[in-house]
Amino acid sequence: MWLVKIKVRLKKGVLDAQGKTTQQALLALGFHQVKEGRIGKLIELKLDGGSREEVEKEVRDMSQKLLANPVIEDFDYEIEAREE
Amino acid sequence: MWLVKIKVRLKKGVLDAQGKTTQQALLALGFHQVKEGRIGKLIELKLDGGSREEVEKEVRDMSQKLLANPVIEDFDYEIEAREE
Amino acid sequence: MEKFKEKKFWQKWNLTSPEYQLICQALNREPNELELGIFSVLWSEHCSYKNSRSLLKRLPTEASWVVQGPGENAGIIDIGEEELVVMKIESHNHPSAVEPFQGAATGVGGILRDIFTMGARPIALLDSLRFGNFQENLTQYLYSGVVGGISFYGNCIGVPTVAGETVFSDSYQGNILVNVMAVGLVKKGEIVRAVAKGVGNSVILIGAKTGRDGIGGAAFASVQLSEQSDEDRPAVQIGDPFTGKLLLEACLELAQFEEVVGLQDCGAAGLASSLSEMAARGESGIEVEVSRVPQREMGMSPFEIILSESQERMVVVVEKGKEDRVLNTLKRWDLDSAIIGKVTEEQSFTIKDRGHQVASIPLPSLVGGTPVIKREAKRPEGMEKVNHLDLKEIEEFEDYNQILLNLLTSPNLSSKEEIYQQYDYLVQTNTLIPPGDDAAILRIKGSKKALALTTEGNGRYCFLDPRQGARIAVAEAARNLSCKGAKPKAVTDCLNFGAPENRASYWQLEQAIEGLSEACRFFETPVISGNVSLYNEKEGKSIDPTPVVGMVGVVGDYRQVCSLAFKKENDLIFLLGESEEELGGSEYLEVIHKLKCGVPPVLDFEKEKKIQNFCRVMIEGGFLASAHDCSLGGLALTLAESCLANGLGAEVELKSDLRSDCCLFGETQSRIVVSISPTYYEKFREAALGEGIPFQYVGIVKGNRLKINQWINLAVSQLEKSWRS
Amino acid sequence: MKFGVVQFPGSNCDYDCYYAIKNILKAPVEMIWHKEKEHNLKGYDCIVLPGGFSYGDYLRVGAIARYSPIMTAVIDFALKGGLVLGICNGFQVLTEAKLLPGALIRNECLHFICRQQTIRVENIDTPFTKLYQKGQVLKIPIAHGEGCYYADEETISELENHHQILFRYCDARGEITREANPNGSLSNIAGICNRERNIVGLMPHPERAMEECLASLDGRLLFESIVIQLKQRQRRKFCPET
Ligand SMILES: Nc1ncnc2c1ncn2[C@@H]1O[C@H](COP(=O)(O)OP(=O)(O)O)[C@@H](O)[C@H]1O
Ligand SMILES: [Mg+2]
Repeated sequence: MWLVKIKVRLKKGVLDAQGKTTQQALLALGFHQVKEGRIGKLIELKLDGGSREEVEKEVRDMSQKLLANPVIEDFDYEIEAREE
Repeated sequence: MWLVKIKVRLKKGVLDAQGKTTQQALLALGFHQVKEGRIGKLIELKLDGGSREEVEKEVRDMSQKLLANPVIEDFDYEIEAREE
Repeated sequence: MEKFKEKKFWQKWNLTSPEYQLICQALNREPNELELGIFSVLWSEHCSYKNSRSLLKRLPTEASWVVQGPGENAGIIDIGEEELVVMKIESHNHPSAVEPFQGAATGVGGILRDIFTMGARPIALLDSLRFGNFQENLTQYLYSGVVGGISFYGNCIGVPTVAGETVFSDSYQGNILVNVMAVGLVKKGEIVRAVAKGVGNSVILIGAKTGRDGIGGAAFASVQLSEQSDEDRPAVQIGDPFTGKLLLEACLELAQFEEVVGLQDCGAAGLASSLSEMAARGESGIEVEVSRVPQREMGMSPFEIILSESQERMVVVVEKGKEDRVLNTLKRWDLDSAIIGKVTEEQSFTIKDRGHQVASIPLPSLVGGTPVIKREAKRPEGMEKVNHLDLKEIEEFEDYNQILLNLLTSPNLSSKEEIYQQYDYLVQTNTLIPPGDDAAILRIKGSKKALALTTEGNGRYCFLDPRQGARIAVAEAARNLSCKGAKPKAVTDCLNFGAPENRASYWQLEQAIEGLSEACRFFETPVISGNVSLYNEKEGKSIDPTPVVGMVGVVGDYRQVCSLAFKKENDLIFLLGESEEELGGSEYLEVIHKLKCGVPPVLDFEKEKKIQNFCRVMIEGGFLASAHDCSLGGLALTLAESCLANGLGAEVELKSDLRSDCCLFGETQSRIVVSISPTYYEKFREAALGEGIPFQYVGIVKGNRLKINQWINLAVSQLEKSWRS
Repeated sequence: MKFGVVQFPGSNCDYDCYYAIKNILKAPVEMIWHKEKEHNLKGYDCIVLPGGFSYGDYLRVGAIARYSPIMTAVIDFALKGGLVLGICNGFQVLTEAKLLPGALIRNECLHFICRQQTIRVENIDTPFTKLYQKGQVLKIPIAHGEGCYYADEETISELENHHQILFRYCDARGEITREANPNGSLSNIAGICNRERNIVGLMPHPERAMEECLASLDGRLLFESIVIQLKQRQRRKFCPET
C-alpha cells in the first residue's frame, strides 16, 4: 500500500484571493509577522500495489489529468510505503 | 524568514465528500489502484523574524484560532528557515 | 525602432501592414513596443469592432424611452417613475474554452462592472450557453466548469442569475459560447458617465492590485483558437467575487458623490482601453504614472502594467483637490486605491515611468481612428441542399409515446434544474418567476412595476437561414415576455460568429444583423447595447451563426403575471395561433431523425404582434391561469412542460389535417398555449373573436396523465422521470 | 424594540433582512457595520447575522468573519441573553464563534444548491419559533454550498436531549427522509439553538419567504415570534408584576 500526498498550488503570478484574505485576517488577529499567505490543496490518496516507479508514474498522470488544473496550478508529491 | 506549511485535514469520521468524489473520478479514469482519497488544505505562510520556537508557538496559535476548526479539522505543520 | 518593421513585429500583435502604416502616420514616427501593444489591443476586433461596426449601424437604437443607446458601458431605458433600467450582454467564449471555471466567472464579473460603472445596482444575471456534443467528456468538463464559475461569482457577489439558455450541438464542439447578460437599476439623474474631463482632475485606480494576468487578452479573443492556444494559457484571469462585491458597493457609494466626474471599469485591454476611452469621451487627454499603480508582483514593466487584465479594478476621475472623500470611502471598503494620473488638455494618452515618458499617443487616432474593414459577403455554398427537406421522405409513426420520452431526455429539452439550482436566483428577494419559465420576472421594490427578462437564440435556425433565424430570435424573446404579461421594451444582443475573413461567415453576420434590425424595428425594441464575438472557429470550422437576443420587458402591476404551470383541474386549454406543416430546423428532426435541414419556420410579424398583445392583455386582465410560449419541441413539449411544472395532467384533442409529427413537434411561430378557468371562458372567447385572434380549444387540465389524440398517453410522473434524467 | 443587521464585507442578504424587517414586519431596524469595534449594541434587542459570503467564504465559511471587530460585541450580547439569529452564512459564523455547536461543511453533492425546501418545525419552545406549531411543515428556500451540518455523536445527542434542534429537512408530507436532505446534514438538521435558547442558526432563508408574491409566507412567523417575545419582555420591564 502506498500513501501519496499531492500538493496542488496556484502558479506563481496567479491571483490567490484566498491566500491574500487569510493573510490579512491573520494580520488583523495580531500575527504581524505574516508576510505572505498562499492556500493550496492537499490531496492524500491510498494506492494499492505496484512498484514505487509505477506508482509515481500513475500519480503524475492523474495529477496532470484531474487533480491539478495545469492552466493555473502546479503540483508536487511525496510517496510513502505503508503497511496495510 | 520562515516558510511554514500547515496541513489541514478533515478529521476521521467527518464526511469528506470531495475526497470521495475525487477517488471515484480517478477510478472512472482508469486509476483502479486508488483505494481512498482525502482532500485537505495546504496553507503556506512566510513569517518574519523570531526564533524557531517562537515561530512554532505562533503557528500553533494561529492554526488553533483561525486556520483550522477543531470541530472538523486536524492540522500539522512544517517549518523551514529560508533565505530572504 | 526599425527592428519592428523588419521583423514585422506587428503581425505578432495581429495588426496588418496598412494598420501599421496608419499607426506610424498617427504618431508621426514609428511606435515603440508599448505603443504598438496599446494600438494592437485597442484596434483588435474585440475592442474596436472594426469588422462589424459598419454593419452594426443598421440596428435600430432609438425610441422615446431610450436614455442611452450603444456607446457607453451599457444601454439604458426609462421605465417611468424615475426608474431607469441598465443592461448589457457580453461574451466570454474564448477564455471559457481555455479555463471554463475562471473564464465564466470573470465573464460574470466583467459584465457586472459594466452595469455598476454607470451607477446602477445590478439586479439580475442571465446566461446563454452553447456547448458541443453532450456525450463528449470534454463537453462535460466545460459544462460543469462554466456553470460552476457562474455560480461561484454570481452567488458570492449577490446578484441572482434568473434565466438563460443551455444548448448542446456538435457545431460548438471545441468552440463553446458563454454569453452573460446583466441588468441593473438606477434612479433618473443618478447615472454616472465613463468620462475623463476637467483639466487637472485626478485619475484614481481602485480595487484589486495589478498583476501579470491576462496580458493581451483582448487581442487573444480576436484570434482563432488553435492547438497553439494552449500555450497562451497564462492569459487567463482569476475572478475574485469577494473583492468584486466590495468594489460594487464602493462604486455605488462613489456614484453619489458630486466630485466624481467619471467611472469606468477596467475590462478587456485593462488600463490601456479604460483610460484612453474615458479621455476620448471627455475630449481630453490623460497622463498616467505607472509606478503609482498598486502592483501585486515585483518588477512589472510599464507594458505589463498598462496591458494587464487583472480583474476587479475600476478607474474613477475625481475633481482636483477633492480626492479625500473618495479615498476614505475606498479605505472603508478595504480596497486598494491610488492616484495614478491626471486629466490633461491635450488629447493624448501619455504614459510615464518614474517621470520618464514611455509612450504618447494622440487619442483621436487611437480610439476613433480604427480602420473600418469592409469584408466581402458570400452566401455559403450548398445552401440549397441544406435547405431541402421533403417531408414525404420522413416516416410518420402511429405511437409517439417513446418519441416524446426520448425528446424529454435529450439535453436541449430536458430539465435545466440541475444548472439553475446552482445559481442563487432568489437573493435580493425580487424573483417572482424563477428560472424554468419562458422569462424571469423581477419586481421592483417600492413600485408596482416588474421587469421581465429573457435570452433567445437558435443557432440551427440561423445556420439554415441567418436572417430568418435572427428575426425569430427577436420575435421569440418578445413572445417569452408577452406570455408572462410584460411589454417588450429593449434588446441587448451578442453576435457570435466565425471569422469575418471568411466570406460565408461574414454573410451570415450581415444577414443576421439585417434580421435583427427588421424585427427590432417592428417590435419597437431598440438595441441599446451589445457585444460582438467573431473568430468562433476551430481549425477552420466555424460555429453555427448564433446571435443571442437579450430582452427586457415591463409589467405594469407585478401581481398580474402568469407562469407556465397548469394550475387547476378542469381549466380549459387553448392554443393561440395556428400550426402549419413546418418541421424544418426543428429539434424533433435533429434528435429523432438526425437531420439538420430545411428552412426555419415562417414568421408573420403582424400576426405575431397581435397574438402577443392579446396574451398580454388577457394576463393584465387576470383571465389566464397559465401561458407558455410554443417553441423548441413544438406543441407536445409545450404541453408537457405545463404539466410537469405542477404535476397536473391534460387531455388534449388536436383537430388538424397536418401530419402527426408536425402537429406534435412542429415549431410554427406565433403560438402560445394558455389555460383558463371555465368562469372566464366567455370573456376570453369574446375578446379573441373581437380582436380576430386565431385560437382553438384543445383540451382540459385533468388527472395525472398527458393524453394527446391517439398519439400520446403517458403518466406525468413518467414524463418527469425522462425529463429529469 | 430594535433589530440590528450586521454587515460583514461580503454579506449579501443584509438588505434582504433589513427590508423584510422594516417593510414587511414594520419593526425598527438598523444596519451595523462590521468594523465597529467599540460598539456595545446598546439599544438593540435582536441581532441578525445575514447570509452571503463574508470575506468571500475564503479559508473556511464564516471563519474570518468570526473575528471581525463587531463580533466581540455580538458574543457579549449573546452571552448576556440577547437574541441572535444567524441565517445561512450567519449560522456558519455562529458555529465558528462557538456560540452554537457543530460546524457546517461542504454539501454532499459538492455544489451550491438553491431551491424551495420543506422543513419541519421540531421545537417551538424558543423565542424564534413560538408562533409555529410543532411538526408544522414550512416551505422556505435554501441557497448554500456549505450547509451540511456536522457535530460529533455526543453533541448531536445533547442537541436532541435538550430539544435544541429546531428545524429538519423533510419531504412535502413532513417525513424526515434521506431524499429530502439537500446537503447531507446529520439528522437532517436545518436549524438549531443554544442551550439557553436565545441564539438560533439556520441554513434556510426565512427572509425570502415573507411575502405573497414570493412563493411562501412561511418565514414570517419566525420574525413575528421574535417581535412578540420582545414586546412581552418590554412589557415585563415596564410593569414587572405582570
Ligand atoms: N451587437 C451589438 N449591438 C449593439 N451594440 C453593440 C453591439 N456590440 C457592441 N455594442 C456596443 O458597443 C460598445 C462597446 O462594446 P464593448 O467593447 O463590448 O464594451 P465594454 O468595453 O464596455 O465591454 C458598447 O456600448 C456596446 O453596447
Ligand atoms: Mg465596459
